[in-house]
Amino acid sequence: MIKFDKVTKTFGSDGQEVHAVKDVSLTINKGEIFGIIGFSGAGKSTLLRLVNLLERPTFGKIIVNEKEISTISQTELRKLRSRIGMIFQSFNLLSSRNVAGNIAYPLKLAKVPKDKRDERVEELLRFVGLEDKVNKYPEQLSGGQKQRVGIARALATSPDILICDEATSALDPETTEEILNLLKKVNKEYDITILLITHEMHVIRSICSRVAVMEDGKVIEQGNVYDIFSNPQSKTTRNFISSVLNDNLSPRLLDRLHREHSGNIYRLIFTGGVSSKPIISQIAKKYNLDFNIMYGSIHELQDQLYGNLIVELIGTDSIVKEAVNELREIVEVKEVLGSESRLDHVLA
Amino acid sequence: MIKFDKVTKTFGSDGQEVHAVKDVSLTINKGEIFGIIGFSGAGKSTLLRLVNLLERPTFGKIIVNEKEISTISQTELRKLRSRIGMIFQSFNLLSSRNVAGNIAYPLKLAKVPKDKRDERVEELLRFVGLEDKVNKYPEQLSGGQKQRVGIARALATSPDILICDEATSALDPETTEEILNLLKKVNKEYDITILLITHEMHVIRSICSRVAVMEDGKVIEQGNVYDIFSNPQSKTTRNFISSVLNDNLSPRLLDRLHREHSGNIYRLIFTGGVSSKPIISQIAKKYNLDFNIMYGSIHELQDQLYGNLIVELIGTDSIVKEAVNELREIVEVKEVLGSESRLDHVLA
Amino acid sequence: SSSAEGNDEKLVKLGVSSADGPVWDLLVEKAKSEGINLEIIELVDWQLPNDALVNGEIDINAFQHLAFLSQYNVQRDANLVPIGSSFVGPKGLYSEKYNEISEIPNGASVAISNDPANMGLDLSLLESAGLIELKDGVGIFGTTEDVTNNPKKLEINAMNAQQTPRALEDVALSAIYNSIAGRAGIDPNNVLYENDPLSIEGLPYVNVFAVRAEDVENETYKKVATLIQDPEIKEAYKKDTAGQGEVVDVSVKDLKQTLERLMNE
Amino acid sequence: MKVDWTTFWPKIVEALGETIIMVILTLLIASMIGIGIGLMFFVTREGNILENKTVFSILNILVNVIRPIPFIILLVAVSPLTRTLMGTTIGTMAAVFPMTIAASFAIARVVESNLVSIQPGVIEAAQAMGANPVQIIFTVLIPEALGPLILGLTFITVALIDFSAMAGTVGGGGLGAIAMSYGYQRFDTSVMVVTIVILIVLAQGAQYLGNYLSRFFLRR
Amino acid sequence: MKVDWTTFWPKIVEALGETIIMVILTLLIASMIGIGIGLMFFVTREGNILENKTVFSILNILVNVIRPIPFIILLVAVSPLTRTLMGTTIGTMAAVFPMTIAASFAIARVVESNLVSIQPGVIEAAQAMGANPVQIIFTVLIPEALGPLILGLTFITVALIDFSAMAGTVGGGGLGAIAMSYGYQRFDTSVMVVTIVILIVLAQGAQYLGNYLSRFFLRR
Ligand SMILES: Nc1ncnc2c1ncn2[C@@H]1O[C@H](COP(=O)(O)OP(=O)(O)OP(=O)(O)O)[C@@H](O)[C@H]1O
Ligand SMILES: Nc1ncnc2c1ncn2[C@@H]1O[C@H](COP(=O)(O)OP(=O)(O)OP(=O)(O)O)[C@@H](O)[C@H]1O
Ligand SMILES: [Mg+2]
Ligand SMILES: [Mg+2]
Repeated sequence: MIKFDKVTKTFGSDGQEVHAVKDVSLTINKGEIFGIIGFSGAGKSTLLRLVNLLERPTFGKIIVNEKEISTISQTELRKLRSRIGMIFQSFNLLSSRNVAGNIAYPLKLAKVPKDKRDERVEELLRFVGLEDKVNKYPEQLSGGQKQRVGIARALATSPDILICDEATSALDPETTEEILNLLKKVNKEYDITILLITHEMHVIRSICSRVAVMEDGKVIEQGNVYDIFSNPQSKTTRNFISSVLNDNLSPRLLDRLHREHSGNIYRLIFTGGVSSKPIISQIAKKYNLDFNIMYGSIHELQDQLYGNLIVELIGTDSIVKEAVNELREIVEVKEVLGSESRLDHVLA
Repeated sequence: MIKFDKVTKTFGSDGQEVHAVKDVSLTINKGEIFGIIGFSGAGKSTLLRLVNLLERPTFGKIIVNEKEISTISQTELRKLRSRIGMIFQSFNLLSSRNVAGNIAYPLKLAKVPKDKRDERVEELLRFVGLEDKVNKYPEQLSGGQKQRVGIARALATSPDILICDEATSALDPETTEEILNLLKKVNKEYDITILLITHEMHVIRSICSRVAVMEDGKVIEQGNVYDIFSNPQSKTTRNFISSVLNDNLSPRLLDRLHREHSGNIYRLIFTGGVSSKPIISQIAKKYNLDFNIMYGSIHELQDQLYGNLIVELIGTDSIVKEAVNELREIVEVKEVLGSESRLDHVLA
Repeated sequence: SSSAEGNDEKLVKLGVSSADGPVWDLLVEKAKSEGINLEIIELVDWQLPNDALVNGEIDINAFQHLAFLSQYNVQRDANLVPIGSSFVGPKGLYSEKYNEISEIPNGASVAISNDPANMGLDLSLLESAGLIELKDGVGIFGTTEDVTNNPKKLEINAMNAQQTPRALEDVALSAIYNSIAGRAGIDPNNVLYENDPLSIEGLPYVNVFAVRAEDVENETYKKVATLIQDPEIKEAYKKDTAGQGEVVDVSVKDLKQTLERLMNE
Repeated sequence: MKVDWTTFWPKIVEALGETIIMVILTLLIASMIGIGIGLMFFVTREGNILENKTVFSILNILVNVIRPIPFIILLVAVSPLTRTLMGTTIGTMAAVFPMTIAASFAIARVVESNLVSIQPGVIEAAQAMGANPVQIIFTVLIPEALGPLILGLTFITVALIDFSAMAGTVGGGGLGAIAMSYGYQRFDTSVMVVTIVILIVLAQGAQYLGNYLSRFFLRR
Repeated sequence: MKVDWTTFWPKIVEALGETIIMVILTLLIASMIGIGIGLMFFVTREGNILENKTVFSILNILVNVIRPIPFIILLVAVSPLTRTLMGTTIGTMAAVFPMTIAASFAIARVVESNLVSIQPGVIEAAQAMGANPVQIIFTVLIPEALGPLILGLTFITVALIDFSAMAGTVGGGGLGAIAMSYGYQRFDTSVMVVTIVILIVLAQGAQYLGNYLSRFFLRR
């Protein structure tokens, strides 16, 4: 468990102060995968670095595994840190050790005997797909390979808590998926608490149970991933989500659609379960309308389906109106007007 | 224009050779935005670094702006390089210069007078949203802020060619979109050729006109983005595309759908234009069937709509069969069986 | 380790100034034929051999003249005594540019040694050559501060003793031991003025074998000190210094008296 | 026969001035030469911007031909050159020339070892922007290594304060020479203590300044 | 009378041995002490893993109290200690002690300036894994800075080859002392040339080894 209690972190001194984290209170439960999203510079990395005291909080308390970490002794802190795996945004590999040496490093610190160490390193190497790079030095690796070494290193000692700062940013989609599956697996099997930062909303979507949105040092929104995705409160959150939900038509395309299609254009927003009813065809038949599905998507989100579609309703205005009214009883419907350049125009 | 002619790059020497780029031939036309995708370690960065001779090719010719670069003089090479903006995967900012100093650096090299330089730096700072960080040094910046400095620096001298190695990997979706819009803008307005590497398929989708897929040092597929997306040839490409197309149901969900829905499940694949016909509702009415749209998405791709939907057809088997046959004349239809865990099962 | 006992088996450590090199090899040979195992310890620096002697790290040293020894004894409150004389040689004022002392122009620069004993000697040479006047009763350790009259406004540069021959080109006049001048390849005809090493004024500049006071009667050490008077060694030294230096035999009594006198100055 | 402090103080003050002049002059000239050679070492290294085995080897040998020579002998060996350049081989200024040679080559090595820790990525970035080698040297190598470079030069400065005593060999002045000839050679402990205390104060001052500047430029 | 080479060669060979012993012995002991102090400098620096203003300042002052003292005076000053430790103040072994002091403090500074260029990120990574300061020193600081550290130690080695001549003046022997006494003091150029050529060869050898090792560990 990780608990931030009114935590503030300020860099620099008078005149030049940067308030990287402002009065953040947040609880990450044991065994959950918690995501943090937010604009570049919002304070995500700083927040993460507070967890293992790489940065000391200016104010506030941070409790990790029942202990207030800023008051514990150096020895206790080191012990705690050895139970926290960390993946750095900038990898921070030891340039003087090769791939195997980097992955073995935390095991060495933990005084794991050589044979066990070698075994574990081999296992991790296989996992991150770097068996053929075992003797290479960091500067001979590609960006993604470095990141994978960083991931393997963080997992080496099977920590209780894993904190990941953009752990998959340098990876291709397929490798990302593999890594995410691994994270899910270690989370499930060993009940590891994972706190991760990402810019990739699909990462949040596929592995996080809860998410916090940071803006300008503050946590502006937090909660269950499904709730946040299906009902974002702040503009920032909406924008982030729209990036992955593909519910955001370009103004040019929208204008073209309006020009080319005489019918009325509506956005149908499906949430939990609703989408698995044949509403569109039923309404079409009932009102003898035609639906033209133009854009949008329906996703899987925490085992539920969720999404929105932009459809053209072809029929006389009055029939369309009646049909829309009936649709409104089942799903959320918004008329799509002129140029809808951003989701926030629709949802605001 | 950038042309690779049978280019090979091998690192290391006997016994320890790494063939990072193998016999690559590729032409990037003047004024186009060309994307490169591929697994981590596929050789993308190496290929990019060959363009401005940061790596010398082991074999083959590289022609940039009509000149075979490996034969030109040092002076010419420097002149050429000053016309090529580069965004590095690891940023490579000068730690001894602050944000303004880093952005001004290429302008200083180009001997732009101080007042013009300051003006341009201010303009770029505003653009990348770092006005308040002007006096900060790289180590005081967040990952995304560093990346933005790198972007601003690469754009500073308004180069003819821009090569970007994961230029938005550390950026949140909104900032990414802004940067992509800027790239599109500079590409249009100044006819700048852009060669970019990305792991984010939506980056390819939203700004590239052509794309090459690399695997194990070789270019295994290349072409128009629309063609590649709608008709990928290799497994790698298909996997990559599926990551962004959301056309890939998790086996668990699929099983659930099959369990909960008695009807027949089909995947409808829409390509160019087809999607803007009300086929679903027309077929529904004609055959008195019900369609239940369960999953999938329709995207915008190079001003065309493209995507696929997984639908349940509810009706008697014979009617469903007839309806599917009629649908097949308009769109591609595939039956979704048991566990469809990967797009490749469908398309293979 | 060292011993004060004069035992034939015993090793005798003799600290010397390395500048006199080859002569010592001969002495070792001679000592061997007398059954004395002599070890030569060459010291480039001039300050440490006396400390080493006081501390028993060496048994005898032979690198300094009485003037130097007296100064050490006084400053360090030590009691090192001479048991025999070794070399002596005249010191001269050399010039490459002038043939007469009188030709030395006003404001000319002069090179002298910077160690106390040699500086005193060099200044007294300048005084006897009539170039400067020193404070009355300055003794043999005069410094540039003691110059009371410098009619030619000579610029006096004090430097390492080994450096004065090398500076000859840059100065009007340089104080150099004739023996060293020979080694340095300086034409002996360039000497404009030289002292008489065996005069009363010269006696302080006779090099000596020195031992700790308690060893003054050690027969072995005494033997070593007399071996230098071997004709072969004398000849070799003459050759080494191009005839400018010689091995002298001054009685121990005279040496002691002179030391006494110097220490009281 | 010990020194008379009433008349000795002015001598010490004068010597302090000489030491400062010698050290600063040597440092200035030697820094220019030494940084130059050190940069040449670095850029001509294998895999570097002006990779050149021949130049690297020649410099490497040249520097190592001079460095192991005992200073007094170097002083004698270069005296014809000293005479040509400085007009004389005696006195404070004459000592500056061989000191400068020795210091230059030491600085060259210090600079070389500090430059190798620059991240190669930033050099590449400058190259990619079309910077020529001279621009890379002045806008990347020197500024990026400035923190450790200043510590390195501070190291040399303190060494020079020690070294300046050698000037006494050729009749030069300075505190070190006084410590040697009035203190050491005359067995006068008081002179030794006083002059050395002043030398130490000088060294501390140089070190504080160096630490401050290096911290300022290190940005860490 | 110039030296007789037929009898002089054995002397040179013996001196070469003495030089090598002096340099290697000094280097070994001084490296241990110097790297230790240099590491202490670094880790107690502001913002570093064992930040400690008091320790840093004390070390800083200590090192700078010793370094500016002219070597001969240092040699005299520590001679009582030398006598206690080595049993004598003359001879090769006695020279090693003051040389070690001087070299240790020089190495400490060189080490310090090489350590400051380590990327702070890797130190952080080790901290985040729960490494204690000793582990950080031996598994991060030393290996990460090894390339420049070796260059720094090579620099000191060559300086020691030069330095051993000075130590030789107290009866320590070695090639430098021969160059000084038979060459310099006796105006015998042939001796100077021969001994110095050997010193240069030694220095070149040390440098080649250092360059090779540093390149090996630099992985760049
Ligand atoms: N200096 C080098 N020495 C040896 N091998 C190298 C070197 N640089 C790169 N490689 C190897 O070449 C291959 C291609 O590397 P490259 O950096 O081009 O990959 P990439 O496609 O950019 O990967 P990523 O997406 O992870 O950044 C990798 O296997 C890498 O390990
Ligand atoms: N050492 C520092 N000194 C001063 N300011 C700093 C320092 N480290 C971070 N900051 C500032 O604190 C803010 C938060 O930085 P942080 O690294 O936490 O952002 P982030 O949310 O991780 O951003 P990104 O997504 O770009 O990595 C930024 O404005 C950054 O400039
Ligand atoms: Mg961050
Ligand atoms: Mg790459």
